Amino acid sequence: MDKTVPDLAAAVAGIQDGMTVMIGGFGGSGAPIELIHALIDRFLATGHPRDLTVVNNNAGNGHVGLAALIEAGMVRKLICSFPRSADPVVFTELYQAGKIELELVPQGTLAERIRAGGAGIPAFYTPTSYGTDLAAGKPVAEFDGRPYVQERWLKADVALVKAHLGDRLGNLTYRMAARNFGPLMCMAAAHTVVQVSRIVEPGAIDPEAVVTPGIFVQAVVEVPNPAQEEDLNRARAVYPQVAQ
Amino acid sequence: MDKTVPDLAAAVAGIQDGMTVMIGGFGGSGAPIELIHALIDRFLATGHPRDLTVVNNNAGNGHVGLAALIEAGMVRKLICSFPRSADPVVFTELYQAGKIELELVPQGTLAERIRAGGAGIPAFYTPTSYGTDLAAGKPVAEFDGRPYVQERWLKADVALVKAHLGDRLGNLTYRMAARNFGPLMCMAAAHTVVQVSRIVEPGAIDPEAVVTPGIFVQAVVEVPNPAQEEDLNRARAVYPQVAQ
Amino acid sequence: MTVKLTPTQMAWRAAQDIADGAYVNLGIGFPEMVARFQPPGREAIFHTENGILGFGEAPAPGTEDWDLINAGKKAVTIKPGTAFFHHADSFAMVRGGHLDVAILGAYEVAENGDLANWSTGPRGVPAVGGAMDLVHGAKRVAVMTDHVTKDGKPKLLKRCTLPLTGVGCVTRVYSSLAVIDIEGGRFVLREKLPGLPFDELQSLTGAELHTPDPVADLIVPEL
Amino acid sequence: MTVKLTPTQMAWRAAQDIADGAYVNLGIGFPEMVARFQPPGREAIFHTENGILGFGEAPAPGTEDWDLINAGKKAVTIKPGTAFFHHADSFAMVRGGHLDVAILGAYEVAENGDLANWSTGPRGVPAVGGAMDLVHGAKRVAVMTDHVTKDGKPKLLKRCTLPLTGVGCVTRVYSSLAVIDIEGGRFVLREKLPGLPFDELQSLTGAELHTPDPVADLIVPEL
Repeated sequence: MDKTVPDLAAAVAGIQDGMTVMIGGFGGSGAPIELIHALIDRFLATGHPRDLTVVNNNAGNGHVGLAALIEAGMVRKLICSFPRSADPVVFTELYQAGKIELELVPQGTLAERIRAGGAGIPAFYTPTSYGTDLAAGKPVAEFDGRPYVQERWLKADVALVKAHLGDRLGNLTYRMAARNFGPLMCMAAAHTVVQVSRIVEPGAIDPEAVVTPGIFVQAVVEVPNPAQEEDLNRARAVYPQVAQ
Repeated sequence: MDKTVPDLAAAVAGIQDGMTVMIGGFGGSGAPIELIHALIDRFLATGHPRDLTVVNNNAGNGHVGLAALIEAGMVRKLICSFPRSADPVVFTELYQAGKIELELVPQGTLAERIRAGGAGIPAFYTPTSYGTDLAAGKPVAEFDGRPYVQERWLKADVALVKAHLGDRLGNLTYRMAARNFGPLMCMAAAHTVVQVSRIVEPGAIDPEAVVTPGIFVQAVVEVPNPAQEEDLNRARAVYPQVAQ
Repeated sequence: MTVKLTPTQMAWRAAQDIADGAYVNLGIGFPEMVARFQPPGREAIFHTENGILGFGEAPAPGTEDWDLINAGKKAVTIKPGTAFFHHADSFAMVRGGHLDVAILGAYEVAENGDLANWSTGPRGVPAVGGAMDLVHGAKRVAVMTDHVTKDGKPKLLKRCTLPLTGVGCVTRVYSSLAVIDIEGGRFVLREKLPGLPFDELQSLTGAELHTPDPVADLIVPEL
Repeated sequence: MTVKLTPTQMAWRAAQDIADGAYVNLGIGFPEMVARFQPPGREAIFHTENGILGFGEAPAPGTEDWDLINAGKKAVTIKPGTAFFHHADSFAMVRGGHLDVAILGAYEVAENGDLANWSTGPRGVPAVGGAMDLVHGAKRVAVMTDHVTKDGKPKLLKRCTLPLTGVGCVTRVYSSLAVIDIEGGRFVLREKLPGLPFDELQSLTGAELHTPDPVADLIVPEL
């Protein structure tokens, strides 16, 4: 069994128009910049994929990564908890012009909905958002005298995730807080593509320290020295072109 | 902050009559034998605690650990998935005599109910047990045309868990498949007591490799070279007395 | 002629249907033997409910580590690429549809795919383990069972009489006499022991066996 | 006399109520400063939504690691005993009731404990983050806020006018003028700036301030 793929273009080749794509990361930490840029490259060359529904905690920052994906016009709808950032101009302008749809989800509910998607739980109850606009239209039930909101699972066709080490079986580790949504999205997508800083031999990752077991991963591509969104934005980078 | 306690007797001192006690382990792996025996010692000395509701995957094996707890007459009700083992005679006899209550729960549902208890999710839906006797009386709902059973969270007053390394903040690692229900039970109990093979300094456990973060743990006691239930049973051990 | 397959031979036959790279859960008891018969060149990855993916064979007697066991509480070993995880993650794999195949034992299987394998009724101590999770989680649920009970009564039935493990979940039965698919609420006979007359097989089966396609010989090695 | 507390001073005051060993989540922005003012001899453990427990102070400029940030996307450091985990585990801590204290910012707080802090209405881009999870998860939810808006209008009201973050969730407000508990659907004044007349404070507050107990002076250091 070998889940490694030779390059980024091959890694994102299967993503089609209209798909739901989970993209890992919290702000810049864990953002799979290289996978996203490979997807933009494909769109610029072929006009596809488009009309994507993207699931991410945020809405991108500056003009690289997720912000660049949105700026390229590939995203129809965003499901996220916090579409603000230091420089969210790309999303904000499209949103205010009515050109992109937003489903706002409380962060813990977002995480739990994704886990539920991966764990085969079609719905669960949470006190989060009870009595607020974000619970509008959702079933409410009482348990032990307290009201809860019913939330549905969230699944995706594809997940794009950044990890640290990976082996050909798909076992993964992450780096510090870059872990965030990665392990959950790996579980919830039909096809999970992971960029890792280094591909190692099976067994090189301590079985006790595997964070994502390989069963949740379909493709692994090596990207040594991956870019940090924060560094790119401090350098005022723009994708597909990098400013002087 | 220092969650270490000096000895096993102190570790189990707070457990009271009628409490719900989660006990980690799958069969013998991860069974906190020394904590259980300390609880039996307290019962033999004081007559308390009794009428316990115990949550464990199994029902004990032989005459040590959980089986000994049951044999001592301390357990009113058992919530488990698989009350069979190589030598389940203690539970079987009491059950068939109507002297102990059994709530049988599918193993995945048991794990998820415990996690739900720890994660603040009062109820969730699963296809598991749909159309079977174990779904009797439970609400059923359809999602996307498929029927699911509603299951409730499971919480406990106390959890008794066996881990491998622990620090004074309560951060834990486990040893191989002895992990099983431990991390979940730590989350779901109001007061989690953990026996570890070794107490280490904070920072000695790699932050990436912490399995249970300290927030889920209230007390840590060191038990070097803990007994394995399987070894005890092969030696035909009986607690509180050990046969020749 | 083989009168009936041994459990080892049933396990061999079931192993032939497991693809390279498949994620597989093998039920406690006879199904565990399936792991021994992976065809050359194929490497399935075995999952056990108690939190191991990619474990290896049994250790030599005397070298067991009792923290390293499978769902049947038997000692196993690790291999390069093994991963440990807790029970909720383990059943996320099961219930989230990530396993390709689960192979379970059975008391009864019905032509509608219902399975009974956890309770023999009100007497005795019931024990369900992970069976109810596996039957609604794995992409393919197969059963490995003697074709008849010890008393010679059919275990493949029109409807189960014992408490159900799952509804409409089984798609293939590896029995001691035949390989039978469950399709559209019917038993479809795919393979039977060579020399076993169809009528005899039908008489040992509690529901109609359909043969829309040619029936192959069920041939297994001496094991 | 201090005319009003600075955010730093409010953070100092809030920090005085955090017990040794408490697990604490600090909201993005001004509440983050609370971590700087732990009283001597106390050590709280700070949680951030994005998967760190027990993180340390900001690193020296230029030494940031952008994989090691807090929920406000600011660089932090690790300390002995830090743990990393994924977002579902992180919110299990929040929603499962494991945090002792959450301190959040506010647009509006009502005397019934309702909080509005995520949306200023239909214009603008709404962003909720983890606020709705924290208000129904932490054992104690406190708010740190200027007593009035930039226009001088009360932020402590009979009922919130902006979209709610949570219902009946706030139990204490650290404002720039006072410390106010929410008890039984009423604002109970506990401390106010020395020299600030009660009537003036009441006139800057959108609901009645109750004083069942003596009101203490709100005294903070120059910071």
